[in-house]
Amino acid sequence: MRTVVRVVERIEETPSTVTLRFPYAPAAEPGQFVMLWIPGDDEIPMSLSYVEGDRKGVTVKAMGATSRHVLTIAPGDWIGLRGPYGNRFDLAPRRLLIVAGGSGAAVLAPGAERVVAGGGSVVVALGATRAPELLFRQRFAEMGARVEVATDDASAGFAGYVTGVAERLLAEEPFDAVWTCGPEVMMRKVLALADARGVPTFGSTERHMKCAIGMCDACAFGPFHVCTDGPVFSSGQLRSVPDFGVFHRDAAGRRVRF
Amino acid sequence: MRTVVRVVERIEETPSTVTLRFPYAPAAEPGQFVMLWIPGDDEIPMSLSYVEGDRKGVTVKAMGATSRHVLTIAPGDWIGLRGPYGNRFDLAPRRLLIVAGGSGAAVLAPGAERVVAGGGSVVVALGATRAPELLFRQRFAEMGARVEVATDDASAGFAGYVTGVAERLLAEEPFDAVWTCGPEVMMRKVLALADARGVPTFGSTERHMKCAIGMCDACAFGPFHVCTDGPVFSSGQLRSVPDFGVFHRDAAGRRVRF
Amino acid sequence: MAELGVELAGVRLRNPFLLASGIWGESGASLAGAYRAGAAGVITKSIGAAPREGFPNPTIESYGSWGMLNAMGLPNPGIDDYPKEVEIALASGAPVIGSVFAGSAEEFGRLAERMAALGVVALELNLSCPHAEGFGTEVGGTPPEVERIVREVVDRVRIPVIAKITPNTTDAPALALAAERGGAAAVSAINTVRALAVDVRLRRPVLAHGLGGLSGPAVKPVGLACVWQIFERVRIPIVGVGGISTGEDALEYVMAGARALEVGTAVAVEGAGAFGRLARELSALLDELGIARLADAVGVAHAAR
Amino acid sequence: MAELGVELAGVRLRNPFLLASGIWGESGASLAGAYRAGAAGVITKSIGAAPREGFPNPTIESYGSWGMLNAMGLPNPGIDDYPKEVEIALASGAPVIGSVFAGSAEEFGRLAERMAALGVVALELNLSCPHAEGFGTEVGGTPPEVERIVREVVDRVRIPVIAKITPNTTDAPALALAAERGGAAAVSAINTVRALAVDVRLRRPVLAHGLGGLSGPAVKPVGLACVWQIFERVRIPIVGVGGISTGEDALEYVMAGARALEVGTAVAVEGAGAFGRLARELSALLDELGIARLADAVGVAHAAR
Ligand SMILES: Cc1cc2nc3c(=O)[nH]c(=O)nc-3n(C[C@H](O)[C@H](O)[C@H](O)COP(=O)(O)OP(=O)(O)OC[C@H]3O[C@@H](n4cnc5c(N)ncnc54)[C@H](O)[C@@H]3O)c2cc1C
Ligand SMILES: Cc1cc2nc3c(=O)[nH]c(=O)nc-3n(C[C@H](O)[C@H](O)[C@H](O)COP(=O)(O)OP(=O)(O)OC[C@H]3O[C@@H](n4cnc5c(N)ncnc54)[C@H](O)[C@@H]3O)c2cc1C
Ligand SMILES: Cc1cc2nc3c(=O)[nH]c(=O)nc-3n(C[C@H](O)[C@H](O)[C@H](O)COP(=O)(O)O)c2cc1C
Ligand SMILES: Cc1cc2nc3c(=O)[nH]c(=O)nc-3n(C[C@H](O)[C@H](O)[C@H](O)COP(=O)(O)O)c2cc1C
Ligand code: FES
Ligand code: FES
Repeated sequence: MRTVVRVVERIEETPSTVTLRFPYAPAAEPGQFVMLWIPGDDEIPMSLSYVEGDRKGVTVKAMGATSRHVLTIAPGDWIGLRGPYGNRFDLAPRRLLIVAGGSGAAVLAPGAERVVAGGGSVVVALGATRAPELLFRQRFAEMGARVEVATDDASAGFAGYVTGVAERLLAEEPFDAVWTCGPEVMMRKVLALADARGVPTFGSTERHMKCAIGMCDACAFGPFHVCTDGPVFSSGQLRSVPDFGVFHRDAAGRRVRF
Repeated sequence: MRTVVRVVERIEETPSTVTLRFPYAPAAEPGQFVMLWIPGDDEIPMSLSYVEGDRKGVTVKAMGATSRHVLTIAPGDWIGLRGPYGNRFDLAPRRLLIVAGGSGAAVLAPGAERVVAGGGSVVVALGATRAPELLFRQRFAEMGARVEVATDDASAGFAGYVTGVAERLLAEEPFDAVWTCGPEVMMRKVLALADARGVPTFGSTERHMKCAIGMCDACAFGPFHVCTDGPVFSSGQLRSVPDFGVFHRDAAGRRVRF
Repeated sequence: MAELGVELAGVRLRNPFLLASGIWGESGASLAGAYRAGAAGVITKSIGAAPREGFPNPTIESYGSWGMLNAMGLPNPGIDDYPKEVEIALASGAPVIGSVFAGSAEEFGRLAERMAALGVVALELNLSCPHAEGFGTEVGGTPPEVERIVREVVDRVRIPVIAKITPNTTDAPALALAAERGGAAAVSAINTVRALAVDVRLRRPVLAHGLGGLSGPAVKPVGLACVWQIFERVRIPIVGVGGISTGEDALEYVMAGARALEVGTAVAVEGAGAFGRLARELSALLDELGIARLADAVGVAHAAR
Repeated sequence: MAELGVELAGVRLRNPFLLASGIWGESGASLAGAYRAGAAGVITKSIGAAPREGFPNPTIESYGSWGMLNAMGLPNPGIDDYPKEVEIALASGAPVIGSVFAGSAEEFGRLAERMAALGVVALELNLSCPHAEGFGTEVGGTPPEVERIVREVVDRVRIPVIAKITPNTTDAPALALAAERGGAAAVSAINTVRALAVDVRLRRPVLAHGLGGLSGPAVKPVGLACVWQIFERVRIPIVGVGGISTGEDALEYVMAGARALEVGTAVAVEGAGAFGRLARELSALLDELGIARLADAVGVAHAAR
């Protein structure tokens, strides 16, 4: 069941990242993703960065040909959608640490909004290569989260990887849970840091996706399929998967080291 | 959607007619029919002579090879069923005349029971070749209907066609409606008699049936399909169909005069 | 309001929807009813040289909303008894397309002549019934057979000839090309897809004939594939058939390459009202998409490739 | 409790249900998971000589409960990278059947040797993918091709060879007979049915490749017809596949002539739990019908004719 809709809004979030908003009625939860079809081009997995109501959104960072193509999409253009697919974040934590790198903030923001709305406190460790690339810095601030940033080039906040910020926060404050999304090597480090403090981690993982319905095995992740068993996995699951942070598979199913 | 069930009861109604009872859950109304499959043999249309609850029934008169085969079916034997199909009798009449010939009583009895249960009065003109073949004579009496019989061989009641009884009843008493089922030449006569008195008639017609779902045209009856538009037709409909009482079609679709 | 009218092999149709062969086609009154309800034209039941009762019942099995299995076995009154039905159908004003089936090219030719003489606007040759021994795919399942039969018929009649192609083949376009070479004015695709149901309690096939043909929504993707492939290789117009039950299904077929459409199972399921609904849905969809004339949409999906 | 175990070409299976090729077969862990969840054995993704990315997305389209369209384009890591996946699968104890595809008989032979060397219990030859240019039906769509490929492989390996047949043919039994002549230990039927979907708003096929293959409940009647027809003409065992999603579906296939079964779409839809459910449903049904051993039911529907 595929739906083809016209994009109604395009928001430039960072120099390399754009949010598209579109009418899409199916109910969705924070953590879930859609398959976004760019007619004439590829169909790629995208987390829903806006899950509420009928006007959903995705926030896309330019990585390769198709995601760059997404950045050229304007209001009025057709896109294809199917989903939402996958599981969701558990929204129970009262004191939540979010560690986001790259486009990872896209999948984390809707859940953070829910936690704050439910009376929880959220601290966000937000990393990017440079200050203008810090995704949803303002959105997190506006929802009432505390944002601590890190940039590789020291143009804002902590100079270096966001895991540095996460490490400090975990040392300074008590958290019920850590949510993380970003490069897998980063997530692996976050898992180790949180494990050391005994804080449960939930990581949103990415694997090559084709069917998105647990059929084709493209997204195999140890014994799991990211599309149906994930994309959100718990600390225990992540630790049990030898692939985590070590290798993913390319479109042919070959193992590729990170 | 076909269901295969075991017959649970076999009742010999007349020397040539047997009722089979079987578990069949789909809701049915008086007038509707099922397609009754005798595995290894044909599948033939049969009115439901018992429509209430989960234990439905059909009442089959031996006509040719398959119906004779039905008479040999014993409790425990498998039969196939699909349906119920077709429309139903309108149960509004308060003073109802039923004119039944041959196996026609099978389709009329359940509706008569409902009319009586609803406080209506029912008079049944019941015809057969000879007394033992009078179908449901006792059932009609037990439900509280008045039964007036006719036999070709004068072995019971009026000597001659049941239309003779019907003519008298229509002359003697006021009726809101006439229901009839039996040989089409008989039904045509009933229609004429009731028309003369201005009483609306509802006739349950029979045509060769294959699909029973309005697809194959085997049961074409003027502009109607007996399987989906019928089997019950009103006076107006019956009058509008040039075929009525004149010809039916054989399995090949050829017109055959009655 | 979008223009739904199309021309098929010289025949002007008020909309693309024809009643498919085998649905309601045994009686003239049913054919007339389909036209009055909105069909642009009606295709008769496939008529043979002699009356045929078809297979014993059960002849159909339903899969609920997505499909229907049948093995009617080509019941038909035979060409001798059929003229009065065509007459009634024609009296309604309907463009009637006469469908015929036969066991040989020669017999096809003779039947076609007789059917043509009844005043039908075109002929459809049933080369594709998947389950009747000695007919359908058994005589029209290979390109040389298709070509020979079509040529024989085309040589003997003056009205357009439509060859109805089977989906039970490795290469549907090869059959369509053969029809084109034989002189067909159009091809229609698809007939039903060979299929079977077993009753596990009775340990036997459900249909008396065993093998049957699948129709309804489940075969739409199969029909679309055939139309798509045929469009890429033949020039004569294509009549799309198989599982059409919404205006969107119809437009899928048109964009895949169909110029006209036949509707079978959906008409049986819904009744004659299906024709009006289909036309309304298609018209609304064309308006939504800014397509002024349906004919402009024929095959456009191929341009995107 | 009815005995569900069957023997297929010398391989003992604890129940008739095998994971169909192309579902979960890219990674060893997924194959192992299917076996642990109750599959009697697992068939690998069809593996080729070189890594292949397959077609771009969209590669699938869902029709809701009744069917699924896909054109993956035979993505696979290639035989060089595949041994570690087979190793993981075998470590679970699963009987692994290695599926291979190739563009020629010679290439099939070479690949088959390499796959056999990995310790799989049997090979399945994909002669039936309906949409990948140069493979599948394009090399295994006719009886002579099937026979040549099967013979080449049989000559080069010592394990049983299963030929997977296409439903996109006029004559499935002819393909099965060719496989039998070539020395196949069994045939499996069916692969997906050639199909297409069009998006009318985008005026293009939904799948990036255009044509794809239909699977799921809608193809069960088509698969049953193929198995039925093949059973009437070949002696080697048949593996039934296509739209199996209940125990009753399974028994339909067995009574039509299948000795073992493959399950694809239903496993994707429901997850690995489908295997346990299918076995439970089938077992309960056999008990209800008083059938002591599943093997006794193979082909019984033919006796009723
Ligand atoms: C569950 C999930 C959620 C995601 N959410 C977001 C998001 O919210 N925002 C965002 O910017 N990105 C997200 N991504 C990543 C996004 O899908 C890729 O960036 C995108 O597919 C790149 O496509 P490309 O053609 O531009 O890049 P390519 O040049 O093709 O490749 C660049 C990278 O993207 C990966 N990629 C390409 N195609 C796919 C595919 N079909 N499935 C998965 N990965 C692919 C490649 O493996 C490679 O690592 C998500 C991925 C997954 C699996
Ligand atoms: C809607 C409907 C309800 C019916 N209800 C009853 C009923 O309650 N009790 C009852 O005894 N009979 C009923 N009949 C009639 C019953 O279907 C036939 O008597 C039966 O089909 C005869 O089959 P046969 O093989 O024994 O006879 P055959 O020797 O085949 O033929 C005898 C007569 O039955 C007719 N017939 C045969 N096959 C069919 C068929 N598929 N469809 C319709 N007529 C057929 C023939 O045209 C012929 O007139 C009903 C028929 C219809 C259409
Ligand atoms: C009950 C039935 C009878 C049919 N009889 C014929 C026939 O006589 N001649 C023919 O060419 N096609 C026949 N067909 C095939 C249809 O014309 C049509 O090609 C097929 O059903 C697919 O279309 P649909 O899905 O709209 O029904 C028949 C189909 C059904 C369901
Ligand atoms: C996504 C997908 C990928 C498939 N890949 C292969 C394949 O690589 N090799 C093969 O022989 N069959 C392949 N098939 C066909 C299946 O093995 C099976 O024959 C078909 O799907 C019908 O069974 P089902 O209805 O149970 O899915 C694939 C099917 C699907 C749906
Ligand atoms: S993307 Fe196909 S199994 Fe996950
Ligand atoms: S029995 Fe087929 S249309 Fe009525």
